[in-house]
Amino acid sequence: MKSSVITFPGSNCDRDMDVALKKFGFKNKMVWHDDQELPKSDLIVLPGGFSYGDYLRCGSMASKSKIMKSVINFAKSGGLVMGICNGFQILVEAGLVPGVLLRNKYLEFICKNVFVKIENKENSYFKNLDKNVFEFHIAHNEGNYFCTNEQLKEIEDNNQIAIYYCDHDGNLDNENNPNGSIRNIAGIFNKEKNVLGMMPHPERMIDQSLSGEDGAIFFKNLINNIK
Amino acid sequence: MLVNEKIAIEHGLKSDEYKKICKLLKRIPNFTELGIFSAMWNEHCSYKSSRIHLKKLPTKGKNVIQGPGENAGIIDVDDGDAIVFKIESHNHPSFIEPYQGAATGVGGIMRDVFTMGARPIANLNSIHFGSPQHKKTKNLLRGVVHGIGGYGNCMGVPTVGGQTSFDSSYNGNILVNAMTLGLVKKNKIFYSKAAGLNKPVIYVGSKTGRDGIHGASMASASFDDKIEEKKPTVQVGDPFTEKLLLEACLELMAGDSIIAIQDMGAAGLTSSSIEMASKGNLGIEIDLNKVPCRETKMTPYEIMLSESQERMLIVLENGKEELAKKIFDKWNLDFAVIGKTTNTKNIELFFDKKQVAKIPVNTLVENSPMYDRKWKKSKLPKKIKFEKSKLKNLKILQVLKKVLSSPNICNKEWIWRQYDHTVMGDTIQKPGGDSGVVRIHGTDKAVAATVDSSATYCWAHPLTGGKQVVCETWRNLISVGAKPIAITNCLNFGSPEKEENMGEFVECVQGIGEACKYLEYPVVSGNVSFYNQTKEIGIKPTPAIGGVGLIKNYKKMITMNFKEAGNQVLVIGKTEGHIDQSLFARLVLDEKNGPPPEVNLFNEKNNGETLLNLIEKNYIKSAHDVSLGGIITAISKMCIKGNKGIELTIPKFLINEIEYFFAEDQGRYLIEVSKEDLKNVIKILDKNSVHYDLIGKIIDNDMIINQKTKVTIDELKSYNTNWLKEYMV
Amino acid sequence: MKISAIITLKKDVLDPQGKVIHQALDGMGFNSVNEVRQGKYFEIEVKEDDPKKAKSLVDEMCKKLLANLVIENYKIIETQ
Amino acid sequence: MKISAIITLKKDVLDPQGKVIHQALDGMGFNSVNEVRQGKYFEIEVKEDDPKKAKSLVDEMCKKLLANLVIENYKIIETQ
Ligand SMILES: Nc1ncnc2c1ncn2[C@@H]1O[C@H](COP(=O)(O)OP(=O)(O)O)[C@@H](O)[C@H]1O
Ligand SMILES: [Mg+2]
Repeated sequence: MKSSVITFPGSNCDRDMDVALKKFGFKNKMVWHDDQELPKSDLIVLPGGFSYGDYLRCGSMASKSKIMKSVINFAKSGGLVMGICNGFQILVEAGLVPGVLLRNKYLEFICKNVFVKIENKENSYFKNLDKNVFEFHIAHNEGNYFCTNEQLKEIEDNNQIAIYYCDHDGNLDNENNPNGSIRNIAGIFNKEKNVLGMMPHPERMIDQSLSGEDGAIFFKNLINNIK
Repeated sequence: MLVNEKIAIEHGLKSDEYKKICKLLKRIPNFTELGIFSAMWNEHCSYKSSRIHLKKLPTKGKNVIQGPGENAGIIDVDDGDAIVFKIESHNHPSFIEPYQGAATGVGGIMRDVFTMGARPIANLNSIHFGSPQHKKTKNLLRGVVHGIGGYGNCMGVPTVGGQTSFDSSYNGNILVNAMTLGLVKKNKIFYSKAAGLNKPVIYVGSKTGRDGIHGASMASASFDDKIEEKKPTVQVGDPFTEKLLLEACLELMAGDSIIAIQDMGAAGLTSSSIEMASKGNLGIEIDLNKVPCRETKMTPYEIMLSESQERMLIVLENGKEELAKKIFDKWNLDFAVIGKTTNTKNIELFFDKKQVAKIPVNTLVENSPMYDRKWKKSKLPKKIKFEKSKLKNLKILQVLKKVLSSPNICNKEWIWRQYDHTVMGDTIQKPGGDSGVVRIHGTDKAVAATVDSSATYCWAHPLTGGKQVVCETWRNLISVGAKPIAITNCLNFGSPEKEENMGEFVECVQGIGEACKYLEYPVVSGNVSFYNQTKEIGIKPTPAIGGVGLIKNYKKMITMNFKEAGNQVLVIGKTEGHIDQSLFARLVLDEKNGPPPEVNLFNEKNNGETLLNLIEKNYIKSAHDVSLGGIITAISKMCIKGNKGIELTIPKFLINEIEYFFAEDQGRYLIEVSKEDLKNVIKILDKNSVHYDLIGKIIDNDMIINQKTKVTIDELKSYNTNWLKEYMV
Repeated sequence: MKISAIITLKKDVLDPQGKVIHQALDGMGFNSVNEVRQGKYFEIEVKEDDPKKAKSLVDEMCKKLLANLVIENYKIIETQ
Repeated sequence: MKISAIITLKKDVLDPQGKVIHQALDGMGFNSVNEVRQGKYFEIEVKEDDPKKAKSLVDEMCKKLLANLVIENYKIIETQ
């Protein structure tokens, strides 16, 4: 399985993602933001970091870079595109998934483990996962998901909410919403479910010495789904 | 502008120093030259008050690749890998503008590390604030933490540890010390020594603006009522550009184009160019019109003294300019050939086709002033006679509650949760433990790092305090299973022109030196920050020590959380009941006098090495050093982190409970051992003549003291975690 | 000439920064504040002397990059 | 009434954000830009109907909290 990770100026989880993808069997290529063409890929990943310093709005300037035209075409033709953290912000700014990501509610960067719930498994990312609650890691300053009421209705009607912040048992409550996101949203799909944006970093949880191993479960499942 | 003595003095030079400049040049310097001298000869760059004392520190050892004198120190961690590290202060700017001051401090230290070819892999910080009640403290704390996070997070370098303290002596002068570790291959290290004639001198990174002109002089001036006037000298950090600069430099370093490279830190283009020339015993010629400038009409003086961030100076091999330019273009950074190396041993500056400065390099470096300042020796304070009956009447739980929720002991998660501590995917021990630990990517090895200081001990008796801090870092490394290798130090003191402050400095340095020598734990880099004072009030002497150690097999790393009910808990090292200068004495008895706990280097070394041996043999389930707050504070933290309780039975000692639990005797650790291993562990401890007390057994939910006093771990946890959170709301 | 653009969050969009600043002001004793909203301000110097053209240029910049029209409004002002 | 405050970086202070936005605009084909400076904008609604008093209140807020006079300047505008 072939994957590509895009490096934007200021990306800083690009290597981590490369390590994770390779560890679970992807043949990964790094792609420079200024390139025009994507290598042949089964999965495109927009990694975390601070593209363009997160200046202006997170992801705004990266969403205008050259390679994004190809990424948008790839997504429109049904290809799998996953944005993690800053990658999610870029997807939002590029209009590939709905909504926006605002500053965290308490205006603080948050780096910690959280629980998330995955309900919608009719997609290439989560199909065949045999549990619903995962422990994932977040590290962001702008993960406060927001959209208008009409958008929210549309998102819910189309089953586009990919991941929710929750407690240990999968209950959604305010206390376990780290950043103030609407409906505890931690990740979202496009209508067709081939584009996924999420704040948590599964690539930071790929062996038992790190913050946990639930990221490993995600990647193993992902490559099996794509095969 | 014509130069005279008055102008020189306004530049922070002393009358004698000005005369010396005129004598060395055999003429009066022009304004630009005076600016250069003032920058190079100020305390921050010249170390004129500290040099003769720093020379006494042990800097050699079998793992030392590079000691002090370069941008950062380097140690060998086997297999061709080396760790580059250093700590640096950014105290004055952080007091004036906490966010930008702290951010640029972090940026500066990272540049020191990657300028040597190393990719930064971990950041730490040691931050000291005034009393929590002081009106400025909260905003300074928030600003500094946001600034450290803002820069480090954007760079994608995990912040894995640090230290935070509060003391009213920092009310008017906070301390912000930032430390970075980088990883480099031993055969790919870059130095700042220029070599060869007519080699192109290259400027890369951000453009030069009017930022921080005279920032280095500011770092060497104490605050007075006119702080406001100094305000515009604060620099704004641009972590995004630094990230690009890091990647671009590493890309260029992968080839063989670079002869020498030096970041532009304090005193910017001045000190970087002069240092490269001085080390290479060469001259340098610079055309200042070629320097990329952000503002119009910048003068030679301004260009030379600007402290704009995110810039580097490189001496390239001839013919590599195009290749290098391509890389910096790709990363959208400025690139300019601004000069060349010469054989004149002068620094020669040109502007609008005219020579605007010509100074022999040696006058700026070797001939810079060096002072053996007067200093006052400290006496060891007399021991306080504590009233035993008064101690006996104290309720242990009340005391424990007070200690655990005190600003200097409480949990600092509010701080480090705002630092990305997991990026790069190799952090195996997060902040909150004894040391931060990161794996060396792709290997079985890991490096541990900690930063500590104990200003109260140093204030009470600098010599003992100096030794103690070194030992504390040593213990923090050993507690995670790392073999201590070397330290870096950031020496934060008041005015060297005051005998008391200078005495504190001299004796702290002596203490640090003695401990390092005995422990074979050399100093490889460091930084001195004097003039930490407002008006006449200096801070407590605060040497911050950054210790670095190696774990050969990261799977053997130890954490401090208690692991399993039924396991036994031992204290290693002897508890004499020393409560003078303890947190307990200050907080509960309001007693600020007395000597700090004695440091016995033999015990320190023996206890530490024995513990490493036990860890090597897989006998240790968890470990934690005993420091501020004594045994029971340390145990509480192990309980809280492990979510386990403990049944404590204090050994039948002559000293009472309070003294036993809250004393701050040195050289001690708490360890968790399984029942089965206990016998073997004791055998090894005995064989090595290590004193130990068996003090408890791990249970499920409560802490029970001598079968009578009981408290739940949840309660302990709330004491410990609430203070900072509530304070920062 | 210099053109300024002011970008504000739409009315129904949560403004965490404004809210926290409001709280901070309250805490400092400014208790006559009803609401604080934070926005962005840009000063753009363009090589264009015709105010109308200059403004329309900045208008385009706002649409294409500076503002996110899903959540933000913008306003353009001539500065010099 | 509503008062606005515009906070800008002092002239010689580096504006990393403005710099990068300028580059991004360039990359998008807006090549007639000389300079971009980013600032902050606050809209503050105060319980005060006298414009002079309202402004002086916001002025105080700027001095004490909103602006950092070390590196920033501010300007106050009546909005409504
Ligand atoms: N400013 C900081 N930055 C990062 N980590 C910090 C900071 N302050 C405290 N910590 C973390 O909290 C831990 C506990 O601090 P402290 O109570 O001083 O511990 P100890 O006495 O065990 O050394 C530190 O080891 C560190 O990991
Ligand atoms: Mg410790």
